[in-house]
Amino acid sequence: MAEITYLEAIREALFEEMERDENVICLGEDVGVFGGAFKVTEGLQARFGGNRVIDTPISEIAIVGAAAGAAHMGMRPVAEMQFIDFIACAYDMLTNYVATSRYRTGLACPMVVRGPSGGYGRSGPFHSQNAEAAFLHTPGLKIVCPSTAEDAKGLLKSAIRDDDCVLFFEHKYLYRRIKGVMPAGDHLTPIGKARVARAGTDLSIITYGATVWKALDAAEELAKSGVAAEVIDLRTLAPLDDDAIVATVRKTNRVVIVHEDTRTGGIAGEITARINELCWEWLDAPVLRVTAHDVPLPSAPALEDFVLPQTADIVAAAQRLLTY
Amino acid sequence: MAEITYLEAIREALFEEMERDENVICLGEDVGVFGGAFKVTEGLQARFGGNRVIDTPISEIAIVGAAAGAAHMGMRPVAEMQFIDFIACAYDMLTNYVATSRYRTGLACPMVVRGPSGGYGRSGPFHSQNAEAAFLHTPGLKIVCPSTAEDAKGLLKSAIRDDDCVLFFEHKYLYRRIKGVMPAGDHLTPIGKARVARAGTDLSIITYGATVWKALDAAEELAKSGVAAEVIDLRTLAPLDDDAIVATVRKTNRVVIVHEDTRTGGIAGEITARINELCWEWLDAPVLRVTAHDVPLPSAPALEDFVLPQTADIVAAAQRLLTY
Amino acid sequence: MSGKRASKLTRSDKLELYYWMRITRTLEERLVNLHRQNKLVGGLFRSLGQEADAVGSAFALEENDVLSSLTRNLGSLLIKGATPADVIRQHTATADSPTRGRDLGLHFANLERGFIGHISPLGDMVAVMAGVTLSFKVRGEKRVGLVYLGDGATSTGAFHEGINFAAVQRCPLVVIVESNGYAYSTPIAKQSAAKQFVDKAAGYGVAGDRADGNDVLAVHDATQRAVDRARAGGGVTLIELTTYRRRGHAEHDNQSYVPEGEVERWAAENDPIDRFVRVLLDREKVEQPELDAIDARVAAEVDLATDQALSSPQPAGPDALTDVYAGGSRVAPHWYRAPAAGRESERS
Amino acid sequence: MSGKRASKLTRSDKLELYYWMRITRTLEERLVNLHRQNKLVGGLFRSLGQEADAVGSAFALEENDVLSSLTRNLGSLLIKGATPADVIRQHTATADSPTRGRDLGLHFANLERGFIGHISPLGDMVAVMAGVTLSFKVRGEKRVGLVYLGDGATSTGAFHEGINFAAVQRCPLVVIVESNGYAYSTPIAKQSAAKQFVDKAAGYGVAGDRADGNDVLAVHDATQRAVDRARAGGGVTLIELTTYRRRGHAEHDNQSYVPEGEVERWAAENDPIDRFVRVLLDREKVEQPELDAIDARVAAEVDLATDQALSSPQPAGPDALTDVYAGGSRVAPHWYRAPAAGRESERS
Ligand SMILES: Cc1ncc(C[n+]2csc(CCOP(=O)(O)OP(=O)(O)O)c2C)c(N)n1
Ligand SMILES: Cc1ncc(C[n+]2csc(CCOP(=O)(O)OP(=O)(O)O)c2C)c(N)n1
Ligand SMILES: [Mg+2]
Ligand SMILES: [Mg+2]
Repeated sequence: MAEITYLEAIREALFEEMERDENVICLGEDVGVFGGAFKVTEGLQARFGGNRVIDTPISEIAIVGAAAGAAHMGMRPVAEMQFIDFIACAYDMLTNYVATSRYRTGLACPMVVRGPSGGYGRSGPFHSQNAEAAFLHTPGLKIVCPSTAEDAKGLLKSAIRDDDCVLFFEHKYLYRRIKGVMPAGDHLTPIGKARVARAGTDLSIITYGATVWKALDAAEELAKSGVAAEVIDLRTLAPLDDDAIVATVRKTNRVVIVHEDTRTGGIAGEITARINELCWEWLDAPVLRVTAHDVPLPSAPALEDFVLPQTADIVAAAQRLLTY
Repeated sequence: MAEITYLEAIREALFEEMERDENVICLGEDVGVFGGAFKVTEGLQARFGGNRVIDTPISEIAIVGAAAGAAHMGMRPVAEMQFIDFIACAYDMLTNYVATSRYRTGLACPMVVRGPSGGYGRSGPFHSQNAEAAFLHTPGLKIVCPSTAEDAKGLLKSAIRDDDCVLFFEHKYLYRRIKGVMPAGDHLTPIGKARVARAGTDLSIITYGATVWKALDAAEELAKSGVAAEVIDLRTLAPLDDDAIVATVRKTNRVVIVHEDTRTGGIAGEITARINELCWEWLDAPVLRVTAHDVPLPSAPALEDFVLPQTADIVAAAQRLLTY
Repeated sequence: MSGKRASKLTRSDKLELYYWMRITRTLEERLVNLHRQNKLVGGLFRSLGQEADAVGSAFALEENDVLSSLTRNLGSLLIKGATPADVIRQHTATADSPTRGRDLGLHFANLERGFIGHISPLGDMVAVMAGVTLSFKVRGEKRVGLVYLGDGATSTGAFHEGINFAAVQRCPLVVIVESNGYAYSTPIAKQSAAKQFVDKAAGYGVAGDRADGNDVLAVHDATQRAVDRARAGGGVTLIELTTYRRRGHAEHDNQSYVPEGEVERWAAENDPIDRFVRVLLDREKVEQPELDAIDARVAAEVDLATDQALSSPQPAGPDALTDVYAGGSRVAPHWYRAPAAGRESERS
Repeated sequence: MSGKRASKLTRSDKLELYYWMRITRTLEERLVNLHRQNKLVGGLFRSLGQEADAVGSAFALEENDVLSSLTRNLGSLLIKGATPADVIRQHTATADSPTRGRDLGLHFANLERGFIGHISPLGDMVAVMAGVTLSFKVRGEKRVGLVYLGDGATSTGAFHEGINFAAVQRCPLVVIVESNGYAYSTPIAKQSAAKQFVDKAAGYGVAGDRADGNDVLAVHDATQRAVDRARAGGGVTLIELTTYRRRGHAEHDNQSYVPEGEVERWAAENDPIDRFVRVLLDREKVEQPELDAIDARVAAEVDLATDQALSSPQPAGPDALTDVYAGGSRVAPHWYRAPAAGRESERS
């Protein structure tokens, strides 16, 4: 089997799901003829027609709202945000309408909102965001952040079949940098299950998205000095896989949580609290965080590199954990 | 000096600041002739005219955006959200424009966005929200949540004079239930400083907003069995008062964080992480959380009471802390 | 429940229209009584004086069309099959209310019957209904959607994005703007500088129409044309219905901001039920006893509904924890609420 | 920098207009070169073929008026006093760029000079400019605001709420819709069903105007009328300028979605500079050497700016930590970046 990129894996998932179920439709800005700003949806409209692959006006409220309405009627809409940053415009629709619809009225919103996320690309404050912290807090939404090509495909297919709204945050730095061989057949990765990206015994690095790769680099680095770091790729942020978190804490008793997003109010805080509640006695050191600094993400390479977490930061945090 | 309510204290702050500085203007839906849905701005338009107390269309994006534009020009706008829940509509404007403006371009946004927040009022999923977790994550915004009438006044006056955007979350359950005697003169409460609402030595209850009162009730209850609980009223959530948090942890070595808002991704996680990082060795027990359950807030009294944190929950958490 | 949906209304259709307006008003009056008796949870929002608007428009829909109502469209929900008992249960937040006590008032939905109640953030339902009707178009179904919004709600970004999306996609959607003088306390002139709301139609490239919202037949007529257009593939119509909100925003609002005599004038001169009764008696040769019989039927139905609803149980606290997600999901209660559950944390 | 702002343009005003269009184009061409040499950070967005739109409109403003530019309004920023060196620095993210390397391209502001660059989320600046011009109104200042947006951006809720707010408040604001055929790859017909964007004016109750965006004098004329109206207390004007985006959305975009020959036709028949040169030569009796002299001056200025900008330093990493808040605030670097800082946590 040939390797395909993370981006191609996402496209493959869309093709397969649209093929499988005629209720699946794609909508968003420039997703049709153009195939999307990153060409994720390339070829989709040619294959499935303009009725199922819909170029929309620049209207994130309407894109998300219309996806919800179509979902009520039994469709399975996949809405693209051209950059995930613009999901901010649909914040009300997602948190107030989509997230509460089933709970309040029994109307389901089986839909996916997906889009290119994340930094390390010199794209500045409006084209580099990580949107997960903004929605982690909202009961009723699911959040998925794949880090591998295999998971990008398997999780997107699961997200499309999920009976609730799944926010699917693709990391655009990985689009063409990461490759994988797709498992044969109808490849579904379950939502809500973390993955041990590298097994280890001395400490745990819990992360997701692009920083999984930095964590693996750090683990490699640490291995040189005989430290066996375990890397947990959360894959799903809502619902969080508490079992996987507890298992790794019990195994290593030392944890650093890494995320690309800014620190305060980020997801690392939530994980720290859960570790406190679920397995505090197993800790031999405080839970540390390696994250972006609390500033809007600047564009200049030196600034971006300084603000975002880097491999050396993870190594430094790991080394400190080992001093306890 | 006569006692005035929390609501009257807010109104007094608006009057005094508008009197003091002609750059202060108020804008929002029905804030003028009507005096606002809760009558917070009652009398303001009669006193300062329609030019400075502006009834707007139902347009939260425009209300916040216009406040930012006016703030650039040296005005001090105070924008009201009729219910804080509708701040969701302005999420993009606040996080992408207002929060980044100074950092990116040097343009300041000295403005306040205020409004009635919170539950315990049987007002259901769209009129009971707590918006703090949605913005805690955004560098560039400040967040204030007063729990007393004195602080409501003193913090609002400080917020209006602050050179950055302050989100001022009033708890509407307290509007007419809480009273206080205003300190004489130009009463300013500093932003960024927590308050010891009750001193104690056995454990710390860290909270803010309406649950400060539940925490005080719980402390009273605990006192009956000889337990001295300290209650910390954070008052400001961004920036968090790390010094006050560390001080109470060092004093009591046991912490329960209480907030009315839903748990996952809430502010208690952030505080737990900070405690881990700043004073983990001082903990004799895991940091516990008492919060709402992770569901949209339902309207029926029995449902709302079950979902939201109650005094007995805080007592239970405190008692558990003491078993460590 | 509702009658046939012909363009030409028969005499019996018209009596049905009378029935729907009457039951709307009587049911709301009952809710006012219950409100005064402190039996309701939350505020009470009336459509007094606007009954023709919701009733005339919803009556133009077929059984499998879908509408999304707003605060003052009780009549449209009743036509679509919401029962008076359900409406009272929604206002008393009972365990067997359509939202099981989770949401209030007209915030409820029943897709089998073809209605989706609104949520509070105004304008959002226009975008949602763009999606509902997009699904009709994508699937080639000959169904139509109808969404209501107030004059005030036209100021929201969600309205704008929703109608524009539907316009471009030529979704079979009818958008009704109920111009009733006020948005809470804010008069129309502070909401919009447009001469009339129908002037927005050209800006979206959709058909526009305007009708007297207190003339149930005119409302029906305008809506029927728009529904026919939508069903024939002609896309969106924006209809402005002019009417007047005779009560405050909700019952607590004393309308201090309303010029003296304005409410009384509308009540005296332009009540939609009074006007329609005159039409029925004068033009349709309906006899007063026929109307009296309908009134009696309505009263009996509302009495029965009240009895049913008031004997409904309240929900139990832990009921709040289910169905945030699909598949019968249930949030675990916090440990301090489930004392038997034991420690979450285990000591090593 | 800019000349006098009379309704009646003099010959020297017109030569100035030529200068602004020429320097816009030449500066962008320089940026293209730098882009090809991989010297830019981020994408490059051209206004090729649209120079008249930004230049003609901004030229109608007074010194203390304020404008908010968009992606394709480089010319308006230059007129308002942004220097070519600053523009190149913004594209190379240098430490001394107006945003100190924090934001890119035309995302920068200078209130003393009267401009506020846009942010990416489209439409937001309409609401912000409603507030800027609200301050003019509240303070009784006779200043005017101008905000640009693309055809695509008219679909955003922020545009709608912003212009409606300004319309109701009668803010002195001119809103220019640049209808240039596409929003990224999306043609106008998929963005809006309106026959023309100016049809939106009536829906907001504001004055509407429409002009040939590639005729710099027509653009100036229409804007001048709107600016005069705003200054006189007449409120908002929505101006639709028709033009054409001759390059892709950004330089990476190969315009595969554009019908063959369309770009070439616009370039050959409707280049705003070519057209204006003919006007100058034919009607204004300008001599070619005068234009050549301007071109030479522009070339020299752009060369100088390039030299200045390319010798600018890059920012240092920790510079990223300042000024999130007022008062010279500085975020503390994470401990693993400040090894000297010692442990945050102390053992008990
Ligand atoms: C986005 C948003 N902002 C504010 C509110 C608060 N609010 C509820 S109803 C209302 C007035 C609505 O007026 P209109 O749309 O004219 O409807 P009417 O009540 O007159 O039928 C307001 C401001 C809201 N529900 N949603
Ligand atoms: C709210 C929002 N959604 C999506 C985008 C991504 N985006 C950037 S430019 C653009 C097209 C803009 O088209 P138009 O407004 O016509 O301006 P033009 O580029 O043609 O000048 C899009 C979709 C954005 N910037 N903001
Ligand atoms: Mg109204
Ligand atoms: Mg365009």
